[in-house]
Amino acid sequence: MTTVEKPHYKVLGTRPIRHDGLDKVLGRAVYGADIKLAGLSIGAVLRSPHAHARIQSIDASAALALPGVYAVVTGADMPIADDELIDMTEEIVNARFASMRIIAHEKALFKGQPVAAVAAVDLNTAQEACRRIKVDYEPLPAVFTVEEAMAADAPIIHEHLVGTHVGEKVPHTNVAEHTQHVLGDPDAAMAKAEVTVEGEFRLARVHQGYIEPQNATAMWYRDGKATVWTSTQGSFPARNAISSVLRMPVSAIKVVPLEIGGGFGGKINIYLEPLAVLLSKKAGRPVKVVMDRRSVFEATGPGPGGVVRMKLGADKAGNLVAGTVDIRFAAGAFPGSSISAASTCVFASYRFPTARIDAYDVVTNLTKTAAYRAPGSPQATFATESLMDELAHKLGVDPVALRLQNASKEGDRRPDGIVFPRIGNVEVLEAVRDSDHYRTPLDRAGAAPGHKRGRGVATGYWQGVGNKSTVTLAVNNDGTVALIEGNTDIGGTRASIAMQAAEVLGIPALDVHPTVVDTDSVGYTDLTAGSRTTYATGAAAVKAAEQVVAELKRRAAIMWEVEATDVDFAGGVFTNKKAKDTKLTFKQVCARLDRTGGHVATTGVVNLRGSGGGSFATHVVDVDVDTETGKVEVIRYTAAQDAGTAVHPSYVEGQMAGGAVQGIGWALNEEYYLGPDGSVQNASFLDYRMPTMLDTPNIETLIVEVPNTMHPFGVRGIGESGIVPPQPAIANAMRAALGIRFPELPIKPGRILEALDAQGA
Amino acid sequence: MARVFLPVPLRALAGGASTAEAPGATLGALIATLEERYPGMAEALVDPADPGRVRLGMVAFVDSEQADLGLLTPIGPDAEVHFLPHIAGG
Amino acid sequence: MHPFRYLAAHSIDEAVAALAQYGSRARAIAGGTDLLVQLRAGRYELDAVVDVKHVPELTALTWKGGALTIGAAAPCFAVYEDEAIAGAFPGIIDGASIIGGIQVQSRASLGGNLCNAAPSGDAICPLIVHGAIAHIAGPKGKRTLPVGQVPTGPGRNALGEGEFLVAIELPALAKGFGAAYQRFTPRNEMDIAVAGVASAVTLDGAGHIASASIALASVGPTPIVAADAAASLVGKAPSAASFAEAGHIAAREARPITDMRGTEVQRRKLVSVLTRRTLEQAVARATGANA
Amino acid sequence: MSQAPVEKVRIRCTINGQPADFLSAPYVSLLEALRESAELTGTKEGCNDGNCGACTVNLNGRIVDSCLVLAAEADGATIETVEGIAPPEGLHPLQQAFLEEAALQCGICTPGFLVAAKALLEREPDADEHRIRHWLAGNLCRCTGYVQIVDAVQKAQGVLRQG
Repeated sequence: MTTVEKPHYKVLGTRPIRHDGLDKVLGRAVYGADIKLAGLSIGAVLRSPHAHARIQSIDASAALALPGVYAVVTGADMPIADDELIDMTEEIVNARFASMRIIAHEKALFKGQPVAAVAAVDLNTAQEACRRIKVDYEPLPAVFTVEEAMAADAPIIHEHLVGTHVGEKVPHTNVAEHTQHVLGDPDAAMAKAEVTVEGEFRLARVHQGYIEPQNATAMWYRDGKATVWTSTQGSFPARNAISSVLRMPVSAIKVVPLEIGGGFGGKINIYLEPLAVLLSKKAGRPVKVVMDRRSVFEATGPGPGGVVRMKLGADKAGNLVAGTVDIRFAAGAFPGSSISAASTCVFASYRFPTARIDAYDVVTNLTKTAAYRAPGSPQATFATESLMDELAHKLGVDPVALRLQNASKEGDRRPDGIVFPRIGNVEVLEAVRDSDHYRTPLDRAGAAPGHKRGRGVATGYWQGVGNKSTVTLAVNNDGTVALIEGNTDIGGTRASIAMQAAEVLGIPALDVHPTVVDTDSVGYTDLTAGSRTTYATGAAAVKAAEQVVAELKRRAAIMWEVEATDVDFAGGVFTNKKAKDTKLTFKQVCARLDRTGGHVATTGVVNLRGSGGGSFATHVVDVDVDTETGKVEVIRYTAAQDAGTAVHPSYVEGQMAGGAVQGIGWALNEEYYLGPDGSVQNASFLDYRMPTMLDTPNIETLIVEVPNTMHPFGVRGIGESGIVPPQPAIANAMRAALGIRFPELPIKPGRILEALDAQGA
Repeated sequence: MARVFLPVPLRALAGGASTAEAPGATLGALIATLEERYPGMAEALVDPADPGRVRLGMVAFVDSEQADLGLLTPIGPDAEVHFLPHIAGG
Repeated sequence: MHPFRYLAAHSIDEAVAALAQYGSRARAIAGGTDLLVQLRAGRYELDAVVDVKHVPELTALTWKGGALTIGAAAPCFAVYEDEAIAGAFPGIIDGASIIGGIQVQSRASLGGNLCNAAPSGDAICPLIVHGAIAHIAGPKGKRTLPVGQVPTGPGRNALGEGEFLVAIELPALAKGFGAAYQRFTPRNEMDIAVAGVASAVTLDGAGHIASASIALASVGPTPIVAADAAASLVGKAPSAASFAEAGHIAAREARPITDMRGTEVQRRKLVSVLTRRTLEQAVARATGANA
Repeated sequence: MSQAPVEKVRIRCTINGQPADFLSAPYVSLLEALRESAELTGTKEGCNDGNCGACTVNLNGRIVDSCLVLAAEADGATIETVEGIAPPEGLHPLQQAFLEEAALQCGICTPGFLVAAKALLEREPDADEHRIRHWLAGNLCRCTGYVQIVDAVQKAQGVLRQG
């Protein structure tokens, strides 16, 4: 662990057992699909078989006639919402498009789009009822790629969509948005550059691949209120979205977040929740809907694919002088791919004196994309890091040295204008440079006959966000503390948040008891996403804990008959400044709460104005390629990342390794393989080919700690950066092994064989 | 005076300038100054139907931190102000 | 899913009777690892499934001299964990041990893999090059068929209405016989062959190839017997050159398509490489070398 | 559906050492029956087609994907699910090691991994890392990158060896 001078912590940096662990290893934790309610009925969804079709009519009479069917809903039950922007805090969602995505109205816009939903006595009856619904479609021409959608004669997906193209309003287009950032005069600088590298990079859409399918259970009450149980990354943003599309006040909706089986950005948006509410309203009983795996692939929000064209210019000494990039993402059926985050991250790792970033958000007849771990950054950074590698080859310099030479640091201006606060980019690169892995030469000669080996390096960035969180602490008279929070725990955040409160209170981590509660039971809390939970909700916990300390100082003062200002507190011990050897432990003060004024409960509310600079990650990978089959084995892998202050190092390492393995899958095999009709041909875990345990190496992790100036303990959000470097690092390793640049993801075996053929020819 | 970094779509309103120096103790006052100088700027930055903050889908940064008080966000004398598109997160 | 009944048969006669009752609306279920997935996906409807795992012949592993009869519903693990089978028929184990993961291997059977008739079925090509015989029972009695004739198209087999596979008979091995199966998958487990090749050779006393058999998986609508490739080896001494030549011929005999799992070009290349590699392994096994 | 409605069948089996007796439609999977009829929701559905291992249970001594087994087939069977792994007091060493090694993040795959890993360590107490990775390749985890899961299985292996 690389540490930049850091205070001594008692709890932070230790590895306690997570508070929710016991339930999870005993099979007792209640995930979305596990909820049981009296009189529960089961829902199923009828989905469009067409990628683009006008819906002429829907006849559900045969479905309703089936015994055991309670209700059918169609688009008619959920009118298209008004053009209202829903603040999902990290993401802005247009309610009109959200309502169209949740159920088709006059047109089906992607294969798998819900057309009707049924509630019935059991799943099989609900599915049978779906089959009996007659829908009359008029198929329409469809577009699936950026090129098809931007062609002059392309069919227009949304007749009423007005695109915003660098400020201009443009009707009759599939380009929902074209944004641009310009720093300095990149054209002039590029013309003067002594060395340039450029390329066109192509990316397939990819899925988050969470193991738990989307689900929603709803109960409609006759007073116009509804409760929704779901596994979501944000119960409050989900409530906002349900409220907008169903035109219900937020206060009429209670979202109860259940345990969530993975998300990676894919469980921010709502899919089934409004359908479950409407079904419950019609059926007069609670309804549970669980998505099947095929629908998860076809109809939830994968990460966008697209095309990235980039050119980098440098002087002979290797200093970058200009960068230009054109990013085009296929958003799917509604606007809103992650082009803005891609624009933020694409050049963030380096000091660019001049730059231009163009980004296009293009609608296509596929399911609408969504956030996927550092959304947009991996796609855009694949180009940057591939070209940095080419630049290193051209200049004949070490790829880490070239990155260090150009690395962005505190005070540097990103191409979007923002100035970096203290960041750990340099320290992370240095950690890799000095790592055992990087210092140990690759054993090329050890490759089997017909195999070739190579090593690659890449850096990635994710900015993260701050935003709103609330934590309530209730002090028990046995010296433990209940912690109430609103962030679903997707990977150990009950522990990482509780640990920060424990650090302030000077008590063991396990003496803080965290509970995740529903939207009626805690103040507004933003998503478990954006690398914000440990950072922002942790900051709220710190704030609440500081209030507890202040109040307990007052209580100790009462016990000592001194002023509160006469009481010191450190490491869980109160000291009477007037009598230095007079001390009380946290437990002792808590034991006397009822005799010093009663119980103590506090609430910490934060709205953080940023992430504090975000987190950088650099990965090194060694690959072994069987040149006869195109099979790639990752034989050694090291991931370094800035965690600011690692709260629970095991979960930091887990995020790093998890991101690396997701990235390895993305690099080598994962993709949406589309049929000519826009169907996802590999919509199963069998053919989507996520890495198994046997496909991945041990991931060596190097935690770097450059404290975040915006957090009381210096914590940075670390959930996302780790998925950015793997794809270019592997492409760079392939370049080193084979002498071939792979500009398209995934670098799958067939593609490798073709490239080797072309090289031999 | 605060230094305002104009996003590319708004530069046309400012005769192509990428930055502008403008006084204003709050973000709202600053935008009002910009409007006087470059008519159209206010409507580009603030939705008249949703006053009090910059348009949804856009974020104002003051000294590289998000403005959390909307148009009432204080602006220091040497502040840097940016208007950027909203980040979609994971 | 269309509701269906579950009937457990305890003898061949019971199974025949149960299947006859529902005609084309019933199927035998062994491990169910393909059948249940296909029913859920709505590929076809059934009114009944007949569980044949309780029929003694269907799970028995029976030796007769050097010949081995494997009950059609015997799960993969029972085959590959049997030391006698592993010692005698390593080429069969090559296929049986890579179908799905451990969980699937607890249920899936060689017989089921054969009847499912996926072009990619990992058990099928090894059975073909071993000259295995399918034993079938049905309303008209029992019959046999060379295993290579069981798959008739993707997901289609030669079983008639009311028929089911009872067992697969592996003939006794000739002296000097060796066989191997290898497939290519992007992942190391839990994957479907992009291409697979089973090769078998019989060496004569002089170490020359007296006979050979090569079968190709995932490169046509059914497993393909690469007869020309096999013929090219006969009478030759095993050599890198003869194996490479056989590989090139096999690649020409393949009839691959491009789909989500791989491309036509890639598959032909893989057939060539895997033919060579499996021949090397088969010869090593034939000569008792450690492979 | 030209025929009479398909009736439920009675299933008597042993689940986690306790006798169980319930009715189930014959086309329902063991996974669905465990979750809906036996009220054991620790076993998870990830894909319902045998490709993720989240629904792994031990059926008559072998691990299976319970989504690929009919409930009707379990009549007379002995079944162990994640709820049956722990001894009456405390935790199984694998459960303890998963907690200590942070081998779970979201936790949805954890029940399947625990059931599968327990079966391995009972059969092959000395399984090496490659064998562990091979045995558990039928269980997908999307969060951890698997490193800490391997660490946890090896840690539990050490504890079990010491008896």
